[in-house]
Amino acid sequence: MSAISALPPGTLLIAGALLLPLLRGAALKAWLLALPLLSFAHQLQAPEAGPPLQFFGLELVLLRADPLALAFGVVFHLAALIAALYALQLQDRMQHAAGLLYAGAAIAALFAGDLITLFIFWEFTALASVLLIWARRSERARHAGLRYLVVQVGSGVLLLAGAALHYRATGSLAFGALAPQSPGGALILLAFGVKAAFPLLHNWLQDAYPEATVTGTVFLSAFTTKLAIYALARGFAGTELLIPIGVTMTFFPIFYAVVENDMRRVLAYSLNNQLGYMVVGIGVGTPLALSGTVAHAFSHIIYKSLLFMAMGAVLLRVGRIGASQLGGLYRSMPWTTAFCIVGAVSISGLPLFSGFISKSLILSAAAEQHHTVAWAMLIIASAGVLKHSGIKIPYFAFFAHDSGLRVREAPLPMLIAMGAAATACLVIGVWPQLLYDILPHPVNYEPYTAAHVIGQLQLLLFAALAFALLLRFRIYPPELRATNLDTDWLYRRALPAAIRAAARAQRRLRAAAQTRAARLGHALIAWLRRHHTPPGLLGEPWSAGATALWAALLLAASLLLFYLRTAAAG
Amino acid sequence: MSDSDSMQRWHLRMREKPVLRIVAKRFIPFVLLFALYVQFHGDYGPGGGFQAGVIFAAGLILYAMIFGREALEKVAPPRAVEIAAALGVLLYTGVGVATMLGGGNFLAYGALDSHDPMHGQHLGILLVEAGVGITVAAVMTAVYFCYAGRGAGE
Amino acid sequence: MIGGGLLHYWVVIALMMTGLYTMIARQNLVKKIMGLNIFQVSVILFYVSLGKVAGGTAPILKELAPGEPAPLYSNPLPHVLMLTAIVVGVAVTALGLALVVRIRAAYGTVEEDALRKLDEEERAERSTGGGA
Amino acid sequence: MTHLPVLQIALPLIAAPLCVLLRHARAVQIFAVLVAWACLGIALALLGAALPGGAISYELGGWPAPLGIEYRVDLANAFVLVVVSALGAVVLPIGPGRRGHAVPPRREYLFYASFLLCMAGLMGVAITGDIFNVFVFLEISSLAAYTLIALGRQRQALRAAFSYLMMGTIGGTFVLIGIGFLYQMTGTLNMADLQRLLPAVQQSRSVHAAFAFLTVGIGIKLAVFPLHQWLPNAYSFAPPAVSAFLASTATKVAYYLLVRLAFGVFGTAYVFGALGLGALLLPLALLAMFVGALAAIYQSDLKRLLAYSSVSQIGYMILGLSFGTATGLTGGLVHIANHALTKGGLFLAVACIVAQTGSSALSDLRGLSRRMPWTFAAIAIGGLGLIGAPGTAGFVSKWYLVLAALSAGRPEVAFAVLLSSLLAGIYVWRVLEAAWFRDPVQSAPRGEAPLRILIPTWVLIGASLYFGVFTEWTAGIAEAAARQLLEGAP
Repeated sequence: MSAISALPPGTLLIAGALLLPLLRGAALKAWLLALPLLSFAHQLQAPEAGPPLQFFGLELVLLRADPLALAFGVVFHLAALIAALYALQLQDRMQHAAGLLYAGAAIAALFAGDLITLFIFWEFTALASVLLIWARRSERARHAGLRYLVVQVGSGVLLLAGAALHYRATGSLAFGALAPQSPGGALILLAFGVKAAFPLLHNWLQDAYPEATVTGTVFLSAFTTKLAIYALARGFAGTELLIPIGVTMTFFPIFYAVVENDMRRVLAYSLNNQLGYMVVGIGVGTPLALSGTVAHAFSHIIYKSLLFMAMGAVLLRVGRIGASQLGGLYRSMPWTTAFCIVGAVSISGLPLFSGFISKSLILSAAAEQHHTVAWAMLIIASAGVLKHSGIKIPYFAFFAHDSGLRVREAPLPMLIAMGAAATACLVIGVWPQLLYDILPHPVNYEPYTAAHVIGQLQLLLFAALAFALLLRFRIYPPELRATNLDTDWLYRRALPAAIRAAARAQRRLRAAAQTRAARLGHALIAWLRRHHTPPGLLGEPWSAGATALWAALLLAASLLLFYLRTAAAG
Repeated sequence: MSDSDSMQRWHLRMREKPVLRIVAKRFIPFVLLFALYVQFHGDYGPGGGFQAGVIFAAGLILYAMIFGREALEKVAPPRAVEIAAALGVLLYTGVGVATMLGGGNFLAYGALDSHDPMHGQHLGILLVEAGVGITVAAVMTAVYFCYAGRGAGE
Repeated sequence: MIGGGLLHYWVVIALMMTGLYTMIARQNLVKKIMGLNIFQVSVILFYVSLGKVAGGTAPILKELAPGEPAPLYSNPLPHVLMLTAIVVGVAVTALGLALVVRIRAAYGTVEEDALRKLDEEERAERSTGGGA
Repeated sequence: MTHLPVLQIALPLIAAPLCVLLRHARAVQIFAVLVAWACLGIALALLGAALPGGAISYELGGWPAPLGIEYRVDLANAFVLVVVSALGAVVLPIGPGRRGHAVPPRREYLFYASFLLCMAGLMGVAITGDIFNVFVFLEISSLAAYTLIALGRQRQALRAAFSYLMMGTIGGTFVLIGIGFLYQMTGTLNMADLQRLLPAVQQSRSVHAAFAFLTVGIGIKLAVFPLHQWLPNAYSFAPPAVSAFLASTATKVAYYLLVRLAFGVFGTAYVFGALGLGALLLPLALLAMFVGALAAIYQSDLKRLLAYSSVSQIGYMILGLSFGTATGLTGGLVHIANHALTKGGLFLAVACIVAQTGSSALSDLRGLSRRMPWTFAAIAIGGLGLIGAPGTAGFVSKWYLVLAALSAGRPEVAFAVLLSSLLAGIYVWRVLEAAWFRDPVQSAPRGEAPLRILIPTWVLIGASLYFGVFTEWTAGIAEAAARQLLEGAP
């Protein structure tokens, strides 16, 4: 027992996943559900710190269970349980294994006390999670997965390089607060930033998540980026640079989310936007802000999983997920509709639902620290959230025009999983203290003051009104490249045209850049391929004579080098 | 197979050259004897196993060229040649092992005779050179078999 | 003196370049082996010339008359070393020729460009055969 | 026991002719395997004796050192001896392979004899303290290696062996010339003696030339880019056991030799300070890393892919050497062991596949992981090792290389190391993708490879995992050996 408690939580999931090939039928299902619970029990009895481990001269701390890690651990376990439940009816053992491995690695990464251990599990999550994309077994998924893997492994490479630099500079590998100014710290920040989908580093997210399997996306949405948020919170709390980055993150995806047709891609954009709040929270860095970040990560994992689950259920039953191809599904999938609406109102921050609780924490923390501009921007952005996630998702999927689709309701395990997530959203929203109790810093915050509630409701009402008006005047058909219009009427009147133009220009620019880069990349790859495939110069051994010639040339080169060096020295 | 044909024709033609046959027959014993001289003179002057082995093999190969490969195979069966090569190496390394058993370092010939190291030196160098000679002669003959025998089995 | 007393170096270098050139330029595998041989011989000459001591005699011990000065010997060590190198050379040549013989049996040619073409054809055949 | 150093070499040398005398295939196999295991035992005992830090010297024929031939064991070469004999001990039991092979059973004894000779030659290069002896052993091992490669099943094996013979002999002859120059300048062949005498004459052009010839000559044996051309064909057409053994030892011994000469004979200050060898090796190493990995990506045959990956991995080792620092050298030396285990295991896994399917083409691997789960698990782990994923031995080496690059003030080189491991990820992925995600071909084999091959495979792969975590015996020794070499301890 003591040996197990010295291991970080999550390793149990990894080990358990390796047993999967031996099980089948009911035992398999039971094991899938039992594992997250067992692992959670493991976390509960974890000591504060495990014994250090000697690893070729470096001291590694596999287990460091402080409140921050524990808080994330709770929500990761909850997400793993819900996702496992959601995936229960699946016949694909590889996906089960990959999901559990992925969750296990992500949880274990939370408890890493040093950068090397963090790196190991960091890469492990990348490797395990890509299987969830590849498991869809389509050509598109294969390519998206490969791009995803390259980015994820690349972030790991940056992390390792940063760790090495950091080790050189400080002689310590401990994973604590890092200095973003030092070269090592900057590289590590960049590595975290890639994984947290910072603006301009974010493309992999929208690229890969919609290509994953129905259940795979649920896992993906829970762990990868939140692990990065955790790492940022641990290493770079209070870094002011993160505030503008976070604000940008909350804003720019809104434009894309509004114009996007693929519902799961809309959610991927909104995921990005939600991460922005957390990044701002980390940037503010006060105990309240950090608690808000953790709380927001907590509630976000649950409602975003819920939304992905609902969309996954739609995809499973309908086989399509474009907004223009759906509609009127509330008749045939009433439960899914209901749960989806719960998720939507949570993400929009309606009082009595989880998003309201956690977002308010971050906003208050920003206000307390007098980051007024950021505060205002976040408020505006949250109205945008309502439009693209809170209304667009349920409206176009389940209502709008009746597409005539008549399908069966989602399978029971999926419904149970969604129900559990929806309940969690509601419970947290009604009894916020339950959430506040597990936060790393004690929180004395009362979200349900009249001012808060009324302010938020006003905001939401205006946003809803705007959406209705737009629909009424047919400015908001799903296939139209629409702009984001916010509650602020000045904003709405003065800038729409500019924004529309900007969005279009940016899209065109991006497309052009992409094709140019793609053409360049293709040319480069073709060149490499030509020279490295067997008939090419470097892909096929030359004759013995050619090597003799090279040997002679190399000899001449080295003689010349040595002669010049010594002549210069003499 | 054309190679083996031309080989046979070569031997047939050799049959018709009595001068070569007679001279070779008289000459070869002296070649072999000279090989032995070089072998054992190596103890005192220029000479030794390498040279002796090559000369010995040259004698054998000359014999095969005049009288045919089959004739040489009767004298020195390929299997025996192979064993001789192995035994030669074993003789060399065996001396090394013997010196170690005698308490000296590997190939420290002095250890071969506990009473008179000088005598041991002589014995050691003699045996080692004999091993080298046997190996070289056998290997050169084997190389000849390898090329000359080509086509016979195909 | 021709070559400023470095004549043996020039001979060695000329032989070495001849050998290397033969290996690089000739397509015939047997000729390549010959080039290799010339190359090795040049090194043997190089070593042998190292051992020569000007005015030295053959390094054979002889009984000295009382009062007779010990004669100046050439260094025998390089010669001994070359004995080993010659053995190595013979082994390499024998093995190389044996390989040539078997290549001839397997391919029917000993010209390198022809061999290369045969191999490429075989691979092309295999890859189309494997794709079908 | 005092005679261990010479027994290390003499045992396989005596055993090889005994194999010829024994002839009977089964008896020879058992005998040869026992000899190989005994060699491993001796090597381990030597390593144990060298651990305290001194050097064990053994004078052949009882002649004192500068005159006679000396065998000299210190940490660096004891380490190499263990790697070589361990690989031999694990790989030899597999034998020349049964399926449609060029070796008829009645000639199998020649395979074992050649294999033992090759082992003896490689270990001889490592153990001897006499530089001419190095040449002799180098040629013994090379001649045996040419023979072994020519035993391959396809006719291309003959061509590969011939090319290797040509290039290997050029390399060997270059080494011989270099030795000649050294002897000319110092009058000694003993390496310790050379180290003592060289500083006095090191400004002479003959010594520069000696070092240039030695570097290029060894470079051919080591397959430094662009002298690696013999390697891909030789490794891909040789019998599987031979590929596994040569890929994991032959180039490593050449690497050791280069290290020994650069640090132990010529001296760090001369080689890296005066001559600037690093400036020559660094670009070659980087080119090797990328060209090898890229070429591996586009290969259509698994053995060739692994062979090109070897080119790339050799680049890492050269890179470690090119810094001329203790950390870099540690990285290079530890990669000797780590890459030997990983690549040996991978080539043995290929032997498993070939034993079952008769082919190692990537297109024939489709869906095989379902039929041969153990084999492909080994390939997956080995592949991760090539990438340098943490938890595998490959990571340990890369860590040291990255550290060395950073401490040498070359972060861009560190980045290149990491980038090329991304390329490794791509070629490894190609293999795994074919085996896991494609549907099996009709003629897929019935099941897992025979244990005779599978067990050695897993011994090596398991060891590579073990040494990925517990590095006392690899990185620990490599570090001490590097320090010993750099301090120029006599």
